Amino acid sequence: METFIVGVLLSFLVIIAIGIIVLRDLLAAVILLGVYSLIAAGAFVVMDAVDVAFTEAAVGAGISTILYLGALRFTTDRQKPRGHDSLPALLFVVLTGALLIYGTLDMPHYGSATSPAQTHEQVAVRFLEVSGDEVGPPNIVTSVLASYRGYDTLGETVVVFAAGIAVMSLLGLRRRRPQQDISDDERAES
Amino acid sequence: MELLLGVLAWPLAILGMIFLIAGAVGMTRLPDLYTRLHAASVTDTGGTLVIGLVLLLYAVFVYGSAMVAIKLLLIMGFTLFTAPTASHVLAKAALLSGLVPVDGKGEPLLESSEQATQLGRSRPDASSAVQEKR
Amino acid sequence: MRRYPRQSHRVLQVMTRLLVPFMILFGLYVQFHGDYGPGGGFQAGVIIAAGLILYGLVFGIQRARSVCPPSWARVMMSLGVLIYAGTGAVTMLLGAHLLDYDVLAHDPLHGQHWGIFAVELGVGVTVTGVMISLFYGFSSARNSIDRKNSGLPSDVEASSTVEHPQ
Amino acid sequence: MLFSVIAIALLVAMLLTLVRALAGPTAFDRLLAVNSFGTKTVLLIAVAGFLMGRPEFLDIALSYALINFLGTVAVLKYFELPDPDSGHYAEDDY
Repeated sequence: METFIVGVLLSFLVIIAIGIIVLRDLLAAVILLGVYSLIAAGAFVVMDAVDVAFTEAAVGAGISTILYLGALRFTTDRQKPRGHDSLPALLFVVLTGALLIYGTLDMPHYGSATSPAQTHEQVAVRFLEVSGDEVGPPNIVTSVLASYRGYDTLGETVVVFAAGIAVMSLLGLRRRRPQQDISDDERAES
Repeated sequence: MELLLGVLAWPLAILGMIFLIAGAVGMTRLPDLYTRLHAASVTDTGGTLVIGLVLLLYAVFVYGSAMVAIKLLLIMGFTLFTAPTASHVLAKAALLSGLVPVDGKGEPLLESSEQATQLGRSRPDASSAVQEKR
Repeated sequence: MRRYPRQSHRVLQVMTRLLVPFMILFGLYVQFHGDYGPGGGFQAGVIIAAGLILYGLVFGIQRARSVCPPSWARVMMSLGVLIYAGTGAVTMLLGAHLLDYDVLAHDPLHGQHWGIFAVELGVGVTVTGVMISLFYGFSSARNSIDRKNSGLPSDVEASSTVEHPQ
Repeated sequence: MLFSVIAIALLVAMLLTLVRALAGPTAFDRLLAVNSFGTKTVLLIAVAGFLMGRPEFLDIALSYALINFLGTVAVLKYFELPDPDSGHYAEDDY
């Protein structure tokens, strides 16, 4: 049953992705990206990746829509008409896609017990067995992220910080003074 | 106990599924935004509440977990509040931006999009100044 | 379809007033319950920021700014990283490796608990600050393209903007 | 069994909603579809938690129920004329 639900959700993802590519209206594309993250989070939940799903739910549905809309406000919500579809470009894209799909053939199957992540030096087994006594939290994802791989998470936090600084320096950091109080309706009707 | 749970849960679940599918069909088939909104909003909220009730039955009687039940109640409560608000805001924004409602034959029910904008205004005097075309 | 001057949404305002406290409360729950359930600092930060962003969208940026001034958001951005790195520095001062929380309390398990708590708090504070700052940055940056594309007659445009003294 | 049937019904409803999201002539139609899709996803996540016997997953459904609203409001605010500096509403304004 889970496999069936994941399959249906993933095919929804493909449909949405094609829709996003085809649509010229960028606002519609942003709205569809919201659906994309909804479906992705649903699929993650069914695949048991709860923390990933949580991140997708929190970021994809609300914040990323707002950031995309902010970006649209700076530009325009119509995509420029394409010049011409060049055949070599299409061939190149199809070839790259085929190569990528060929690459996935080597990957372990979903949920496979013999995938390298499970078998390599018994890391996963060790985390599952020992982390309760070594670190404590019942949620092993938390203990891996915050304790075993604390350096990584420190780096990620710094990346988020740096990204925030970068965007703010692009958008401008100027302070602004408070406005006089004019009701919006009055202003619109004046 | 099992039997009682089944007797309670199945009819509720079927009702919820009818709500959801009817709403989705209405959203695909109806002619304009306002009718689609009408189809989608009530059935979504109702379907969520009814299916949430089914899940609540299972949370209480099978899992016996108070935390799960509370979270389900919170989900149902938030949906009960946010979904109608979202529908309201959507309809108001559509009116304000001048989207004219149409009837079954595709004829506009208002003369111009300015009238729709006027209808969308929240001030009572502004909306009473407009009467419908027919 | 065209854009329209701002209208106040009474229903939306009432709902937002109801919803925002719950969002922030839920964010705090995710922050401090991440040891036991799904979630952690990142998700919590995003949810708390989402609460404030909803407030700002509905009641206007000016009010959101008075709730959480941009300078606070900027301080939060760096404060979180400081908390995280500071935890590492404290563990080093106590004689262990960087981010080895065992030494933070009398026994290793408690030390780990405190360490994870502090680190997640740092992540949460940074992410909240960054998200709020991004929202402020995007919403307050003025641009001329938007007004050109809005499709409204020019007099409405002119009246819907206030020239603001620099 | 029960949860499987509900999940399948939800997937069918989601497919129909997806059609509207892709076809919707105006942005409002798409937004309506997304909003409704969000409600259905909340349900699907909740049902999936029960289906797998791990109802603790409701945290995610809860966060979606809260945040889905934000996306809708944000897109609707996009249709308003930009007026970032004057976010002022009088208290008794309706």
